Amino acid sequence: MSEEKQVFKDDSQLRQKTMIADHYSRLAAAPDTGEKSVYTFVPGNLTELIRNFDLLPVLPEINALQSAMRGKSKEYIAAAEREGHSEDVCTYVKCDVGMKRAGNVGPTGERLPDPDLLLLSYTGCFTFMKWFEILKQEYDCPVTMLHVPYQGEGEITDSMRKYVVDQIKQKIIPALEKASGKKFDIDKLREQLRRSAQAEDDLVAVLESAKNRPSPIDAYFGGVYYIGPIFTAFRGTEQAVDYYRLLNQEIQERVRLGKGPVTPDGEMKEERFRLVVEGPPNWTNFREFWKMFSEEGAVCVASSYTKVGGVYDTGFRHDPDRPLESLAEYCLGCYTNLNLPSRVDTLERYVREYQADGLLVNSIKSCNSFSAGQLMMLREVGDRTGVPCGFVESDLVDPRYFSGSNIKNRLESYFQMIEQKRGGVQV
Amino acid sequence: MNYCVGIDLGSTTTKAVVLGESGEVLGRGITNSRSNYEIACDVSVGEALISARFGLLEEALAAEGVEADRRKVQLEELEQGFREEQYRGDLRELGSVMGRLLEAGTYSAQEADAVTCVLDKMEQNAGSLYGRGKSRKSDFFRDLAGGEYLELVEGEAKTRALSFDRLVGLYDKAILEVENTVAHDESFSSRIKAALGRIPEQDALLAKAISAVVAMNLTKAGSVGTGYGRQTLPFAKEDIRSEILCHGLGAHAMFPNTRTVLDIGGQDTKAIQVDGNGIVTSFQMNDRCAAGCGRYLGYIADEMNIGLHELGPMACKSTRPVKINSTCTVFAGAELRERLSLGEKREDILAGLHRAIILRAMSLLARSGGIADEFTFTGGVAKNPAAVEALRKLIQENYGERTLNISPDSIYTGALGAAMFAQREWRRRHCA
Amino acid sequence: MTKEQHDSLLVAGIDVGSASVQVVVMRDNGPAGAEVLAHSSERLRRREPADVAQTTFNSCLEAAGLVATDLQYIATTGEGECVPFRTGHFYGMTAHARGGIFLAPDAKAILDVGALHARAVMMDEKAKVLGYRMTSQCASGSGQFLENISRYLGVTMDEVGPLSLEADNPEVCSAICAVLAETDVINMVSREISTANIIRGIHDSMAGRFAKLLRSLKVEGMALVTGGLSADVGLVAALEDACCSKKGNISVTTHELSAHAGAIGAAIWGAFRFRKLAGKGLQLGVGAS
Amino acid sequence: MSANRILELVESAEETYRDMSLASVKAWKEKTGGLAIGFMPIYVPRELLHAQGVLPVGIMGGGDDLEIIRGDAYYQSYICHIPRSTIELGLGGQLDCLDGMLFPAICDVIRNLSGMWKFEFPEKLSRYLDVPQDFTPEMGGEFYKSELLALIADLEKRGARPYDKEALRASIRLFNELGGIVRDLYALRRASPWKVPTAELYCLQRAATIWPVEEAITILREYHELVLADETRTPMDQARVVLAGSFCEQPPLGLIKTLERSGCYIVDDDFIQVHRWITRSLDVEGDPLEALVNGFLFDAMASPTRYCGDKTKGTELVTRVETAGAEGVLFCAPSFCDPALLDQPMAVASIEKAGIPWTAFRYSENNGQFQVIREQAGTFADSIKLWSGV
Ligand SMILES: Nc1ncnc2c1ncn2[C@@H]1O[C@H](COP(=O)(O)OP(=O)(O)O)[C@@H](O)[C@H]1O
Ligand SMILES: Nc1ncnc2c1ncn2[C@@H]1O[C@H](COP(=O)(O)OP(=O)(O)O)[C@@H](O)[C@H]1O
Ligand code: SF4
Ligand code: SF4
Ligand code: SF4
Repeated sequence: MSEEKQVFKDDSQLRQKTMIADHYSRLAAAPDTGEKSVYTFVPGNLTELIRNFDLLPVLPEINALQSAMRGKSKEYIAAAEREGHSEDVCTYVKCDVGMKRAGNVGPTGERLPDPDLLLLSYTGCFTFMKWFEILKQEYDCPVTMLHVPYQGEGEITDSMRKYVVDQIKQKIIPALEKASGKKFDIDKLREQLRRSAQAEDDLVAVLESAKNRPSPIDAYFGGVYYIGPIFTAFRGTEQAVDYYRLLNQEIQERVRLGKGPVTPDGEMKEERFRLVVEGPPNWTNFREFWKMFSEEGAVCVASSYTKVGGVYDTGFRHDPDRPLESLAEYCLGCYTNLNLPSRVDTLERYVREYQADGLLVNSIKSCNSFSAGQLMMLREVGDRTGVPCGFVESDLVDPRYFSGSNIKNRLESYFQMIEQKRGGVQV
Repeated sequence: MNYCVGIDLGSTTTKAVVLGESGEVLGRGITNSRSNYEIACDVSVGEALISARFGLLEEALAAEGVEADRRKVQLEELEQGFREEQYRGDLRELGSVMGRLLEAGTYSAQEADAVTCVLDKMEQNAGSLYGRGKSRKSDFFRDLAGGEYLELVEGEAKTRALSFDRLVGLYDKAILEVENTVAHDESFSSRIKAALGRIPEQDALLAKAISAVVAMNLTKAGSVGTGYGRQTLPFAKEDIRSEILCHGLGAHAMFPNTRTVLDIGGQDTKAIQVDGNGIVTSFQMNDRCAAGCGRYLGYIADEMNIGLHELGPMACKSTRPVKINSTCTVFAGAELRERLSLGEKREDILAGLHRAIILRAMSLLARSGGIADEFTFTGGVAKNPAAVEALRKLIQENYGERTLNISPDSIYTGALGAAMFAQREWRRRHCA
Repeated sequence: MTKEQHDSLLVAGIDVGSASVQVVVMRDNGPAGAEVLAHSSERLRRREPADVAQTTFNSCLEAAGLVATDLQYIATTGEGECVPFRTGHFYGMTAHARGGIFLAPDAKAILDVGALHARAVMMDEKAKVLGYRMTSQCASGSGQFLENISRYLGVTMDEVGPLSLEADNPEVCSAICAVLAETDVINMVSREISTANIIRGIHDSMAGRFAKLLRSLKVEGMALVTGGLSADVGLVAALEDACCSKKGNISVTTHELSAHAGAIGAAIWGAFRFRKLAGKGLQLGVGAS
Repeated sequence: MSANRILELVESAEETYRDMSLASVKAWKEKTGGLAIGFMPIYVPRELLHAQGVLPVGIMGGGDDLEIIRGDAYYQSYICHIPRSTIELGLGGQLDCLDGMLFPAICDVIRNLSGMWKFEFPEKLSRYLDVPQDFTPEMGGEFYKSELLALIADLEKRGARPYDKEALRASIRLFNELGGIVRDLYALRRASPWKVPTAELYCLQRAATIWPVEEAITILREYHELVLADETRTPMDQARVVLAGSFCEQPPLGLIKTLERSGCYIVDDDFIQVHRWITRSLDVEGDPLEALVNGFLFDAMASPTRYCGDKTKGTELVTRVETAGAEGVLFCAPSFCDPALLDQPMAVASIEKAGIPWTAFRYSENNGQFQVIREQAGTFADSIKLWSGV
């Protein structure tokens, strides 16, 4: 997220960029400083626990998306496909494999350290398991797996929670202790979780600011910047607490001034369409994609993608009093671990609470976890709320599957459709 | 008189609809799309205006008290004559372009001679193409002349032992240029007068009506363009409407109770749901793969060396459609050959191909929200009876009884919608 | 037939493709090598493959000055199962690999580009197939596609190659689908891109795909282009560029008989089988008509 | 005589599984009044269902007969075929005779299908059956047991017979027997592939996911005895291959036949894994629920859908190739199947290291054209045949 051209001039944005850049520098220096790294995933991850042992998290998904933003993914994917990886599968994995081949150079141009531990948090996506099986063949390092069961019946049962907590206690913590050579410190964890909860409060306030008219934020395109620190390496840190406090202050100020969101081309002038967006964004043409919205005055007021790491807006907070249990619930509760009925309920609630004009699905070729079922979700939300629903297709990091003219054509039709339905301006 | 025009720049054909001041359809025009979009648009509008004038002519004749039967005969003859004039004009242009290419290129005297022979024959045959009750393989000069040229030149190539491919290549080069230079700007009046000279059924009344119509001033008051598949449409941004909306509105105008619209064009298929005001509520279209669109049928027709409009009727004769899976447009020919070599009957294969196309459309329809009553089928493929039959059957099987609307002018649906948008805009400005 | 007569066999290979039929008549001297006595080819042009195979076969025999009963083995490949007078059939890639080695003994791989498919086959020096990749069910980047586009541009297949070499600024053709690519091409024409640059652009995008096939096989060394499009010098040039531009050391070459590689390979395998079976005391009938 | 009987058995098997209206299931329900529950490929504890008087019915997609009309309204083009044909069957009413569906943890597509089922068929039982990827008894085992208990409770709520230890023991015995016969058939095919053509074995196995277990045992046993005795089945000069990747969406029968015709003997495969998922007979002495759990944890087949833990991917495949005396591997996976296709490069690495030749292609269950595959498999077989031992 740091490579994107400077679009936000706000302090919070600068702060965020520095935080992330510093983290990558620290990773690059790790072989010299002796700091150790743990590779793990975004959804429902155990950042606090990892940092409890002073280990540095590395998130291959983030590397992949950064590679895409820097225009490297095409070549990485090609390299992986040359090795026999199929065209049909998740491009994050291929991008990561290709990046490894190209020397494992991270987004800041510095080399990423090899993992000292692969912490496979198998949450909300089956591909994660395959991904780390592949990485395990690449690196000669220990791997430990946290299997997080799916909320198939739409709830977290005691046995699920127990299964996760037991694994954390009996497998994950010992593996982390072994990798770091440090003992687990529960009091430190409680402190971390307290800070997590604090940052989470501010983040929720930021996301919910979109209920204002005009919305001061874009909760999808802008949103991906907001969730960066909390879903990656910073949850539970003092830095995160500061960042989210600052961010929230800025946003509340925008609300007070009645300002719209900042877009790649400056402040958005008129808010013409309020959308809820389901599905991850495309990273290879992120700005081009965003522009297709901002130019038409479309603001994303809520999105499911900004809940991939974890869902906070239904009240979940990390809890210092139930440290391991709340970690387990965090893992179990991330958006892609919800069953389809719960996802539909969530989107419906967003459409209503954020007074959206429509639901737009960006269906991602790579990601079965998100995409399988989206067509049905779209119809269901449409039926329940009566708002027009739109559908576009692209991919996360494979530029071959981003057809700008096609998407633009669909989006324009969609916007005109909303407008027509309003009995509005043009017709 | 003022008119508004809607233009639908499609991947295979460009269509125009001209509306009069009170919103009535004055005329429709169609041409094949080509690389010069502006010319394609001009030609289609030109054609629409020609058909508008023919319409006005009929009105004028009616006003003069000419009875319906006679009017019909007169108009048909006149129109056939008019088309023949057009054709001959295009043929002359083709001849001169080919002559130039022959001189400039590396062609032998033998080759030049063969081409001249062929062109002469085409000139001679022109008369037999047109006349009362005659119908042609296509309405487009490219196809019409191309078909004939190919046939004639094959014979020439054989008797003179020349390369057939080279002679075909020459035509392909020439037609590209012909299409992209002549913007049918020769006036309506000279052609209609020549046509008048040609027909037996002329009389003073007709001549008078023609003069009146020729003198009539048609002024463009507004225009809206639509079209898909091209990054750059030759219209100002504010004069462009999404194809989806145009099709929705156009279908609504033709059949006000329409709730679902299916459009199958050359490269894309669209399933659209509209409300009682013709406003689109949801839509789906194919993406990145043109399998199962109209172009597919084009390849098949080419492969079988028959006209597009003959394809459907042939498929309709089938009693036992073959099951076809791949609808990749480019593989169409191969699939056909393979099936034929397996001993399957031509009409059964064709029926299977049509069903396969419609199956894909059914998927899109399902995706867009199903098929509501009433249902309208538009786009070029709606002209194909086998496609319609397959659609009817599949709807019956999967959705039960539905009213299926198909207009003979279905190919103009998008252009009609666009024209209506133009009209609304003009009214808005006009009244303000 | 006596033992020494097996040293020199007369064999034919018939490659029935989706666009054309290739026939060769060869003399195979076993370990001492083989030579092509005559070759012919004929485009199908909507005719019955079996009929075209028969007439092409006849004219090839005639050119070789032989009659069908002179032959010891008639081998088919491709869709050759439709040929009723064959002695035996070999799968396309097996045949192309053998034909490739015959035409270019140093070749490490062949790239067979036909009307509908392209396939890369990697083999060892004995023509043993080590691996292969094919383009998918989708026709983008096939010979047929190139043919359609050139037709639209008014260029004959013979002119395509030389024209492509004249390109100075190839236009990238992006669409994945062959049909949608046609629209792309029309767009290019409307932007007044020269025909040469358009064609070279298509050649480049096809070559990119094919090079990918070769690279994914990890081919190193020479690859021989076979099949109908081997006659297209533009495509071959584009392939050379595509194979050189990225790291990997693949060189591309072609041979005047490249289009006949399948037929040649089949014929040689036919001789091989004949000897092998004769060694077991089996005699095959050549059922030529 | 016996050849005819073999043909009869195979034909009735093919008919059973191709019958999308599930007539045999309807007949069973009428006769017994019991519940019938569908399950998606790979694995479910059928013993448990059987013990509660429920008929487990394998639903392995719509095959190549089904035209997809509404299914595409649920799945984008880049998702494999089996979920769309399954939902097509559901919406078309063909699965109405089922009282519910079980969706084992195969992949995200099947997982999400379980949620779609809840929307489309709210009146039916629909359950995502999570299986542990942690294989310790105290964690994964406990969790799996709780999943099984939840399933038991769900079935009871739907009117199934209450859970009973003895009944489960009896069911385990039956399924042990079925599993044994299938393993015997696989062994026979490894030894003499001409005796057990894969296309036949496939039909029988597939139907055996629909037939009541007692019937399946009888038919498979009869088939086994007949082919053993059939002297007319003699060997041909074909290449011996192991087929991998077809564990979920099933290839069309025509594809299997094409492979055999193009010169390959399939001597091992991963079709219809439910019969062989647990690789040995389950314990019938102790707590039967425990036996199910332990079987799953310790004696299950390796599969792309199962975490390989500390083992190296592909070693198991190498072992299978060696056990089967195979000369090569055909990776034959459904298009867009993430588990199979992501696994493949790792498996390839292992078998290449072991010097085993391989080739790969993709299919979808409704493929109708096999030329390309025939060509590939034929070339592969050619190259093994022409060069083996050289
Ligand atoms: N007379 C006809 N009979 C049958 N099919 C036709 C006829 N005219 C056009 N078509 C079909 O319609 C297609 C073109 O449809 P159209 O709606 O004009 O497409 P587009 O808008 O993409 O140009 C052709 O590819 C052809 O298959
Ligand atoms: N002289 C030529 N230059 C370039 N391409 C050619 C030439 N002759 C034939 N081709 C191309 O070769 C293709 C036929 O290749 P072929 O190998 O015969 O195909 P198949 O094996 O599928 O029949 C055709 O698509 C045609 O475009
Ligand atoms: S499938 Fe989706 S969630 Fe899983 S790794 Fe790929 S992009 Fe991420
Ligand atoms: S399958 Fe055919 S129609 Fe579809 S993308 Fe490929 S070439 Fe185009
Ligand atoms: S075929 Fe593969 S991707 Fe599809 S449902 Fe089965 S396991 Fe999942």
